Amino acid sequence: MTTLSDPPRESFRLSMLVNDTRYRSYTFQFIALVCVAALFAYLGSNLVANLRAAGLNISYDFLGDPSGYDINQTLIDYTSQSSHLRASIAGLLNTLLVSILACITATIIGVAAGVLRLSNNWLVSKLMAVYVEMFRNVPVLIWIIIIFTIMTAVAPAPSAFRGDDPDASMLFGMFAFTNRGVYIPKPLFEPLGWVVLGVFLISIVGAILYRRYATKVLYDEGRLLPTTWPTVAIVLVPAILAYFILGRPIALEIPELGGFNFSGGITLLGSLIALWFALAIYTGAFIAENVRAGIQSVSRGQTEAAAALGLRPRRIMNLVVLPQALRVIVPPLISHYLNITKNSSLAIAVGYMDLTGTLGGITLNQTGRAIETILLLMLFYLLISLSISAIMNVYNNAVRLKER
Amino acid sequence: MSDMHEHSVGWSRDTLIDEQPAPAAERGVVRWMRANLFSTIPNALLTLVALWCLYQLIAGVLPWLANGIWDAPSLSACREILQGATGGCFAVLTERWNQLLFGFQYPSELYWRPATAFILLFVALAPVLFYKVFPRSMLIFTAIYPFLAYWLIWGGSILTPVCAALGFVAGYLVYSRFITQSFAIGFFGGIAAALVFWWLTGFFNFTGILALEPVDSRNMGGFMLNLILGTVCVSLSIPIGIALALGRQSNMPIIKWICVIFIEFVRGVPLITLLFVANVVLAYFLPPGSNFDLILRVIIMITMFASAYIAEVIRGGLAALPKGQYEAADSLGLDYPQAIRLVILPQALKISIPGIVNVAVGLFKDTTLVSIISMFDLVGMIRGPILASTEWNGVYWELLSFAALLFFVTCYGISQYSQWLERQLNTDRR
Amino acid sequence: QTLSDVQDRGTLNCGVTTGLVGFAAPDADGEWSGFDVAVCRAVAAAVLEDQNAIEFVPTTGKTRFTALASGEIDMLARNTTWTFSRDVDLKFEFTGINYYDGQGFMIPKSLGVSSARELAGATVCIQTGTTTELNLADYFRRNNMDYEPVPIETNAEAQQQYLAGACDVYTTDASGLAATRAAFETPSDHVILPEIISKEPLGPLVRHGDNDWGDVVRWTLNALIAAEEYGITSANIDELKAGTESPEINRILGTEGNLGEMLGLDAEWAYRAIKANGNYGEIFAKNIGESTPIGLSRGLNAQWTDGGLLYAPPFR
Amino acid sequence: MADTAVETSKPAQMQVSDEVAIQISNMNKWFGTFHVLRDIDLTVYRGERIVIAGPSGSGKSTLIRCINALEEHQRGRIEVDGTVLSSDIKNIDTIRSEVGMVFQHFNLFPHLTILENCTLAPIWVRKIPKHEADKTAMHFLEKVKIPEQADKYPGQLSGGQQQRVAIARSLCMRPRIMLFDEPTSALDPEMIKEVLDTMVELAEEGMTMICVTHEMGFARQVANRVIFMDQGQIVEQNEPEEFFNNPQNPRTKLFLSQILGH
Amino acid sequence: MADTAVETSKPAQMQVSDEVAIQISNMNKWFGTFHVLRDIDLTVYRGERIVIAGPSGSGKSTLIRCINALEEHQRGRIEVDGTVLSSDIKNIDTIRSEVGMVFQHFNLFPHLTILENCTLAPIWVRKIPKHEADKTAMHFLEKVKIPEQADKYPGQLSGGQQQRVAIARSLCMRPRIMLFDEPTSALDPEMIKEVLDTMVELAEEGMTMICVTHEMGFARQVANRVIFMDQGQIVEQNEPEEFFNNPQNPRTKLFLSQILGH
Ligand SMILES: Nc1ncnc2c1ncn2[C@@H]1O[C@H](COP(=O)(O)OP(=O)(O)OP(=O)(O)O)[C@@H](O)[C@H]1O
Ligand SMILES: Nc1ncnc2c1ncn2[C@@H]1O[C@H](COP(=O)(O)OP(=O)(O)OP(=O)(O)O)[C@@H](O)[C@H]1O
Ligand SMILES: [Mg+2]
Ligand SMILES: [Mg+2]
Repeated sequence: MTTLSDPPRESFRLSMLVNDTRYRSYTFQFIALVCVAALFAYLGSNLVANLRAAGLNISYDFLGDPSGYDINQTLIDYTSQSSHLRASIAGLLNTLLVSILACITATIIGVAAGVLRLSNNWLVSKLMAVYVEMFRNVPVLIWIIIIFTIMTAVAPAPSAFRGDDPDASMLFGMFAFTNRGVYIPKPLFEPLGWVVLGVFLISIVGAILYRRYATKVLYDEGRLLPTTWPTVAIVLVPAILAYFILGRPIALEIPELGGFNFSGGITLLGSLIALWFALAIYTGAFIAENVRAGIQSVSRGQTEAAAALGLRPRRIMNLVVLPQALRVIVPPLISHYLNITKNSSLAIAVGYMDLTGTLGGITLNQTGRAIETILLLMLFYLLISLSISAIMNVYNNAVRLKER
Repeated sequence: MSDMHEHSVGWSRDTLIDEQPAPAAERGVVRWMRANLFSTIPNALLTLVALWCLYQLIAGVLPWLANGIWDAPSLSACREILQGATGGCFAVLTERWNQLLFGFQYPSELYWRPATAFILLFVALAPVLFYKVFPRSMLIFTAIYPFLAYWLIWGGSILTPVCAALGFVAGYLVYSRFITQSFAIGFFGGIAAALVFWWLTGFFNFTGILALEPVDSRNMGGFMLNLILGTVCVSLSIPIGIALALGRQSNMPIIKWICVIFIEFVRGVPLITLLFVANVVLAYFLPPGSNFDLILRVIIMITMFASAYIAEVIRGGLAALPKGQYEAADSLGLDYPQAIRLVILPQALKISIPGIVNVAVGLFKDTTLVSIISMFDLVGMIRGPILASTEWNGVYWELLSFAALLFFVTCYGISQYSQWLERQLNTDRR
Repeated sequence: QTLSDVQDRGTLNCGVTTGLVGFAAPDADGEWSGFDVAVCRAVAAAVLEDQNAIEFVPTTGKTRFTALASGEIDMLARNTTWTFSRDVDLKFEFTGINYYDGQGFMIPKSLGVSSARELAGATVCIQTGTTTELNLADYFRRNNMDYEPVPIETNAEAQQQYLAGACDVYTTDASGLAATRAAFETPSDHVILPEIISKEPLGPLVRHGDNDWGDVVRWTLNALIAAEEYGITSANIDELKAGTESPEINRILGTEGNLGEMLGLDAEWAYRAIKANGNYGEIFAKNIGESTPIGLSRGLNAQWTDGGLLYAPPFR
Repeated sequence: MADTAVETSKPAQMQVSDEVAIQISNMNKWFGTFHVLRDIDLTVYRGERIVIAGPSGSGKSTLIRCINALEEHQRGRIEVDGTVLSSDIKNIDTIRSEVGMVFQHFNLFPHLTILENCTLAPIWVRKIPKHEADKTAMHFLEKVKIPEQADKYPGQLSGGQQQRVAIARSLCMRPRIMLFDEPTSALDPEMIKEVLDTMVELAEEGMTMICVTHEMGFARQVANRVIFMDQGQIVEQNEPEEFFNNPQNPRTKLFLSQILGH
Repeated sequence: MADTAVETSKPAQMQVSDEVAIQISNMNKWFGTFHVLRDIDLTVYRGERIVIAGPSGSGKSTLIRCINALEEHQRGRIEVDGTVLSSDIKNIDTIRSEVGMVFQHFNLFPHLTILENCTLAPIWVRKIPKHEADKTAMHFLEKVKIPEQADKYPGQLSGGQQQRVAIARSLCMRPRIMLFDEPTSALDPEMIKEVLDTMVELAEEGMTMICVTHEMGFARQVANRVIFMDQGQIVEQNEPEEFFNNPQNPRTKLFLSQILGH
């Protein structure tokens, strides 16, 4: 390459910082960086000045101190002597618990409502439209409070179960719906009980394998094996057999009315239920819209073509419509899951001890370390959100690969 | 036609068959019912279940509504009037109507001011929302509205908002004087001019000149607070959102990453944590001795929150524009600010409007979260002072349904508008 | 320098609770009143010569300390317990005690419980954001009992939960229990158990390191207490102002000595503070005393001369 | 458009038997109160190639959609291959597996490969083992001349190729009757020919076909009867030559002048 | 396609001066590691009309986009009208206002009326008062024969009209050189002629033009040089007659046989 024809290497002039495309982007980035740095420096210096004026410091030492308060529902061992960090983790797990429960329920509600909204039953589809519009357009906080109020003000208090002629009675003698929560029987496993559980889990795997096998048989031999009943049978029969053969090793601990309260069994707190259902129903309305849009995005021609090929409606749904609709439905679905997780922070309105209730609530109150706790709180939520988005990206990429 | 089984023979119809009415089973209520309610057995069952649900709902709600008491001083008085019958105690709404709408601290003799501001809001929004129907000249009022509304709601001398507005005008004049030369000169010159103007007017003392009685922002409450937060934050967040979206699209990595981190951070945390920041942390980051009141800090945080979401919507709009638009602008010699301002943004914003409206609705609903940080918005009023008062302790349903209804009407209205707009834009685009 | 800030501003920013009948609650017109509010008003009257020149800033358990630390409020007159760590670690200054309280339990009569020792297994509603949770956890642990805490953000909601039977017991400061019970439709259906499980000295607090301002608040409170001791009431104060035999009263009311000047105020500061809502006894009686629905007896909060703990240091 | 199809003389082996393939008598259909099909009488013999023409909205699509029960008719009788169409789901299934249909917009399944598109119905409806279904599918894909695209997805093919896949997909069910609803009207001109060629080939093999189309060249070459519909009724039918050269009904004349005019 | 342009003899006033309009020497460009343009040397004199042809992906578009700095080149020198293209923003601006460009997909601004499309750049870049800019714009719109559409929006115009507006829009900046990147390839056949006519007219007025196109009729009629590119290099250049009748390079021959063949 002869250098002759190249533009002469000009010596660097200051004006080139603004005028030369090669440098001007550096100039702007530098300015932006300086601005941001200045902003942070300004905020930081204010912080330092304010803290010094108030004689405070920033320190996370308090996380190791005993928290001193109790939490009514924890998934891990926790007492009032555990550290604040452990309290936060208990809260985090509670956040995850209610989010997962709400995600599952919201999906079920949303899919049902979305499908029903497309049903050719006028009444049902109109009812679902009302449901969707009603829940979408009212703040979730109001729904949480309303459902919590239903829980506390409408359901009977445990004392109503007392006496010879109680005002309320347990469902099947096992389930108690009270305004403190729902009490359900808890399975007690003897050692052999775990075997039964194992058998049950294996049967589920077996059922899945069976369905795979059925498809394979269809593909290989052209025989269509029945699937519905065999699946039910495979899942249930071995477990039931094992249960009786091993001498009924699983007992149920049925909740009983004790001094003040039901004891035994599993307790689902009223606040958990309220938050769970409010989030599920509220988000379900949004999901319903997505499901509807997804199914509608599969053109009528697809269904007709499949019908013209002789496929039955259920198969059309499974083989043609759903695979296509899912691609449209899943990405917004996941962002709704994200919203559920974020909205679960409203637990504070009903006293459910999630992350915001423990770390951002009582710990903050007790230690007065506002900056530290809130930073940590945001960090936790950010972590959850980022992991969910990461999953979303993986899924999107997987689907996109299949498409082309 | 069975006579034509010799199919090589041509055949032609002489007289056309007239349209005939559909068979009875195909017409009227019966057919409609059969097709829409009872087409199959499961469908019929579904209908019955739906009818049953509907009946239960109506049977539950109707007497409550119909027997409602609209005039009583307290819950116990209500119960006395009802004598054990089902019925709502809507008296709480009539009794505390003003508190629900304006909060309990806004001076009652001044209610007309926010009310006027509220009505004028529609006048101001009309030319924006229905830009085809209303003359463009009405946009002048839209531009004046924020200052007018500020004056009406917060009171004080009219010169304060007038000066603020004049500052903008000064800035704009400088901007439009220099914009043809260079965007940077125009933009920063405009800002500088406005700042200088405000700084100068800061030396005057306006108290008492054409003044309305001032009201502190601490005293805002009720549904008014939701509306103020909603409108203010959404309008402030649009320009910020645009800047963030442009930044995120930029090919300068540092600027891009600054925007990405900001957007993803804000979108990754719940609004409530940002409100906590406003409530308990932000004060530490402000210069010592400065005194931002809570409403202002909340506005800052909600605006940040909304702008991240709006930035994502606008980014979608920008991405939807074909690259050719940028290239055409470039090849005509427009520089970057000009291309963005004259070519790209007008189109991108138009595409983004429905998305922005959706964000706005979501945000408006989220303004109720301020009740958690002890601000007395509509929900805060209900949860706090009203339910805590001796007279109305226990009237949940009436109050909560009222709040739900109020939000429903507003949000449903806005989202219907957005859908209408979306259809409008779709047909526009041919 | 807070003093001069307040004087320049012309209003006092006083942090109060978001609503606890008798202590601080807005009435239907948005006018704040209550026992804590009266302290704010006394300070405002002393400093600004106008007991209404106050901005009341409602705070929750979570926000109160930040609000004070960041200067959003000048003083916090909210049922805040004086504890070591709050005083030392969080860098606040408690300027005295206006109410000697202790945590107690309230329970429906129908449950037939007469002692807190019988509460094993109970569901307990707590208003979060105070020392209540810690006391409760300690108490039950000490007595080896189980319980289920139901944390609730505001008093109004706690009340709602308790009344609906979602919890068996409601616990908070005894004064708060009384105030809450007073708001019930049939207060007599509920009993406050005799056990008091903690010491809860409540008092106004200010920021650390601003001793001038701290002195103003402290001595305003002391003036109210002393006024009761010396029999200065809002009724006779104008009379006494004309001059009395008692040098102490004269010094308080500014007719003698220059106490006001030492505080950086004028001579009539205490006169105005007392005039605003009366002396401590009057304030107590008007807001939470036995004649009010809340019906608290003086108990520990009686003057030392009456066997209580109130004891104002001498004004000299 | 009219001359894109290959203009050769009619293939020799196109013979019409006396066996009835489809018999429609006195069929009426309403959409709500709108009378779309009025007193349709039509007998199609095995091996016949029928072209249906007519102005837009005249009910052509509705008619052929009634034949494989994609639309319900309200009055009259449709008999396909000896099976009377009733609301019995078994009958509908029988008929649908006898009758293939090709749509204007291809309606391929975008989430399946070409091969999977072709084998889906044979496997799930006819219960043919996959490897056999694959073989059949490849056979028909070869017939429509795109065996090499078997593993691509529909979105990667041109319109003409997609339509040919759609034809192959129908053929994989080995139908005795094929219905075409304007199979070329969504295609670019270059692609029309390749699709028509495929259809001509099919006709030459003696497939019974009913085809809604405005490709008059195709009609001339392949059809042994052209049916003209207007306002939901069959207005005229005739052999193609007669139909084009000597239309009887004024409406037919008008229509032909429009369609051949440009 | 090749014969849509008007086939008349070359206009008399098409003269080429000796002044150099564009000088490209030894220019190279990479996209990442892909070497798109290799050692391009090209001198265009004032008044010349150059047609660039070549297979898809040969770098034709990239070449002319380099000329007005829509793409950056990495090595070599481009001089337009005496200004050397460097990364200095002033130079780029000068060159862009000297050089007009017309794209394949018109790229009109859909939110502005035709008139506003044409006046936007003059007002904001050239700082011409609006009324004057309007006048100029109407002048050029008349020239491309659509003054009556001035107040419509681009979406309301046909493709050919839109492309003519795009030409007018470029002309309003009074460029001394015009670049065309396949201006007719997105148009329906009927509309190609109207656009080519406009371009011919422009050529007749002596505008320096570089035009990427496959319209060989146009090339024959208007161009005084045809350049053939392949694989990022200029493979052959010649006068149109020579180029078409007597191509030297085997690749050119292949290309011409393909493009003229159908
Ligand atoms: N699902 C439906 N509901 C109501 N009316 C319908 C429906 N489908 C078709 N129609 C009406 O029935 C009439 C006949 O429709 P059809 O599609 O059979 O016409 P066509 O002859 O195929 O027209 P084209 O050439 O446009 O396809 C039209 O007027 C149409 O509007
Ligand atoms: N922005 C880009 N980034 C990477 N590669 C590019 C880019 N633009 C074009 N290319 C590649 O550079 C080569 C030349 O592209 P160019 O558009 O100049 O070809 P062309 O001759 O104009 O072809 P066509 O006739 O299809 O327009 C092509 O292989 C193309 O894939
Ligand atoms: Mg049709
Ligand atoms: Mg190109």
